[in-house]
Amino acid sequence: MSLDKHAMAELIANDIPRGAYVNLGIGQPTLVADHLPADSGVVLHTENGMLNMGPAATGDQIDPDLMNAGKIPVTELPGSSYFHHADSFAMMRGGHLDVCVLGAFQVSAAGDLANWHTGEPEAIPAVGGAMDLAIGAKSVFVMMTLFAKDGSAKLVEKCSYPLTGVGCVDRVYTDHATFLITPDGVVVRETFGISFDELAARVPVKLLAPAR
Amino acid sequence: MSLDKHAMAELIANDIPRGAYVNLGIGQPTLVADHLPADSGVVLHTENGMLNMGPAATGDQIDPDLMNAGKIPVTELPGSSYFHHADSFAMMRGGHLDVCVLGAFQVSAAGDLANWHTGEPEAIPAVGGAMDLAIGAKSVFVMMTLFAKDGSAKLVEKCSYPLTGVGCVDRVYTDHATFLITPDGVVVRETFGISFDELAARVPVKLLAPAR
Amino acid sequence: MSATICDSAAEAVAGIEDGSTILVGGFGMAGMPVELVDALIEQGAKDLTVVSNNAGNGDTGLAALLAKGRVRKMVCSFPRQSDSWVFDGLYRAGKIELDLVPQGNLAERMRAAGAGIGAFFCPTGAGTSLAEGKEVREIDGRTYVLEYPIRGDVALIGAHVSDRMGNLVYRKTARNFGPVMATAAKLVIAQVSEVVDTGRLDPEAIVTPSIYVDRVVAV
Amino acid sequence: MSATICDSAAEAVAGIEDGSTILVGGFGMAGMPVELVDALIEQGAKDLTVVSNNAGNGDTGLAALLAKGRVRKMVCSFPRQSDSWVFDGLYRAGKIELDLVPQGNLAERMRAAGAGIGAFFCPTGAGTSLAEGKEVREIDGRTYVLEYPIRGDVALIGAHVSDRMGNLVYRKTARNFGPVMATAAKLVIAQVSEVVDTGRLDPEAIVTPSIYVDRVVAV
Repeated sequence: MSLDKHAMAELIANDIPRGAYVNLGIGQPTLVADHLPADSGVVLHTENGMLNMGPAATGDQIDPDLMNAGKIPVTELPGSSYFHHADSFAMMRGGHLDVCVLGAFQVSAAGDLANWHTGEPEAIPAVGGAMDLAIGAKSVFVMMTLFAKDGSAKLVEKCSYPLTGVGCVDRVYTDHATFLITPDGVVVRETFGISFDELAARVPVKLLAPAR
Repeated sequence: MSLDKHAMAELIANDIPRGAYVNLGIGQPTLVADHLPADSGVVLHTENGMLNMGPAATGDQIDPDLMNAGKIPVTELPGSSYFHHADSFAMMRGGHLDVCVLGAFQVSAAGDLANWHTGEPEAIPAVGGAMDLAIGAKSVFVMMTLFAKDGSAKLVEKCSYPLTGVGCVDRVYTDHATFLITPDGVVVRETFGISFDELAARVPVKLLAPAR
Repeated sequence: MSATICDSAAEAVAGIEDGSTILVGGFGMAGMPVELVDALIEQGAKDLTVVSNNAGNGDTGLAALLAKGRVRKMVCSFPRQSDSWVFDGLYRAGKIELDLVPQGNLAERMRAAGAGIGAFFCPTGAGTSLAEGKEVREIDGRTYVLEYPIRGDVALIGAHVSDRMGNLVYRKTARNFGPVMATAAKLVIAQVSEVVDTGRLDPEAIVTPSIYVDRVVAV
Repeated sequence: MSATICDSAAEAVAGIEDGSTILVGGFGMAGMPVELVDALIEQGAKDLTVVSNNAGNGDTGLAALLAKGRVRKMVCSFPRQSDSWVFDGLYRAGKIELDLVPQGNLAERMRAAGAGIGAFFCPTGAGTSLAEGKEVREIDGRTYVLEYPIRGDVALIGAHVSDRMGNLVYRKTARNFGPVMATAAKLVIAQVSEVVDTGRLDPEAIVTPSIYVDRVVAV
């Protein structure tokens, strides 16, 4: 059976090394936080200047000066720290984060990422920290549905949407399969409710079978 | 009568605008601090990471974690702040200091400064923050004796010692005269115990008489 | 010079000239200098370039400044938000120019302005449409884009507490762009919750030293 | 990963390899990680490149490391001091290489390494012998020199207090190079006066967040 977004988030959460420093992108990737084991020691970074961010704030916890990059009120955990935007993005750009989890419109076989702009002429472009996140972390994980609403695969030979970063994606977690972007090509790590052959038929990218 | 170093320091202290942010170089320039009026509001910067540095520490005040750029124990004043070296030199390089007072081996008519290296082959080179200070402050004042021990002028057409900075000096305070480095040339602001003509004869640089 | 403690936001924004480039702090509403922006609207300066992470929310603050037609150009990373209808309308009508800058480049380019760096090679955005036309260089096998400083004539920032000299501390994620913008503009104006006597702030915890701050107003 | 709290300086410096580039904090003795340097001497790594503002004082610490012949090259701004006789002797005997870097460039080049900047145009030293052979460019009428990052395999720094995660605060001017070096090395080792429980340090006053710190030892 294919995975729902919570199952995908759980899968990613279990793949994050204990004690890792992690940035979770806006949208579905924030769900990963809910599935981290209580003793994971994972430290969450938010690019608006904080390490060791806690869960979303509720009720009296809500503080207008304490929000995540999606502008959602959050909490702080013991050991948290605050820093300004140049320091925060230096931390990202300098390769200090272990893992970053991002949503995507498309990922190419070479690990190019498109997640900031649909390229439609009437769309108002907005990039935020997407390009900085894409090139910064030691490992960049993408979390997305494998197929767009029109049925086309979002894992492609070459992105048709404007790029966010070139060759930056390491892994792609989708509802139907997990893919590893390697120097040798795209390796299918595991499939969910779909056979490798069926997957290979529906995804317009040469797929390599999982290593045994 | 020519000025001694204390009189030179007093002259400079009186020329520093009220409330200015100032860095005083190692050596004679540190004397300027002793002559600032008590209500001057001048804030001293030390490049090893502090603003609003107080006078030298004595007795029980001495704290090995609190020193100036000359590694002399100092004190802190109310309103002082600490920052790391990259931030401290960003402050200098970014042009945020109003005045910097430096010693010199030579200053050229174009405002080139030589104060870090005698160029002797056996000398061990050491630059410290000299080059950063030379190019950073809004106004760079030099404090030096006008003549070297061999009688040669240290205000020269072209520096023979290795340069610290190009075209960076605004004023030169010496025991015999104060010079302004201007786009039109070197203007003698005032002389001490020497006539303009005598000065012009001893200094190998075209000197302009003070504006009346 | 030590900061001037102003009696009102109007006094704090006095003298801002038409055609200025204004850096406006804040990420969403956290750290947004709302009262200073309101005072700037009253003050009347126009033909402005505004540098800020977002392009205004709802109908107040920056959005209100835009709605008055005072802003010629927005330099920002994320203009499109659920409540950015004022900007959206102006943009679609061709009434405002947009210079879209990745968020980290926005911060680092202002930092460069404040730190006296002439330009820097940055990996962010290499190979994307936002780097088109920019100088590119490969260094140690990685592609970098040459980015230039972003300088402001004025910075309007929101901090938490100032002392009477203008030393500033911030609060939680409201720190965001304030400390960087304070280094990058000729005239830096901070609104704070409270002004305390000099010496009351911990010297180890001051984030923006007074050297960067020209005017302070408690709101 | 959160920092490892080590029981001894020897444990903290374990595994440092021959040929490493070591960033050593401190300005004079303030912030100098004396116990870590002593442990490095015991540990025995050789053929080192050391990046530090000075080149050792007296006969202890960095000077002792130099005296043991472990350092191939010094990268520093100010090697010549009244008590730098160890370095002086090695330099005059041609037994140590010297890369002299203006103090601000030393800091900014390490900051660039930590911030993922490929290179930057810097005005410091333009037109001087220390810029000879370097790329120069005029930007907006000012001359800049292209400077590259300085990266460390290891940083040894002295801080004041750490929490159990590795968040660091410093004390007065002993802060100096520590926070910058902590961003610029693969393995960051801090000596502190005290390790406190996580949550005890003020989140607003933490200077080096734990993400930069690998090992901590209280001395």
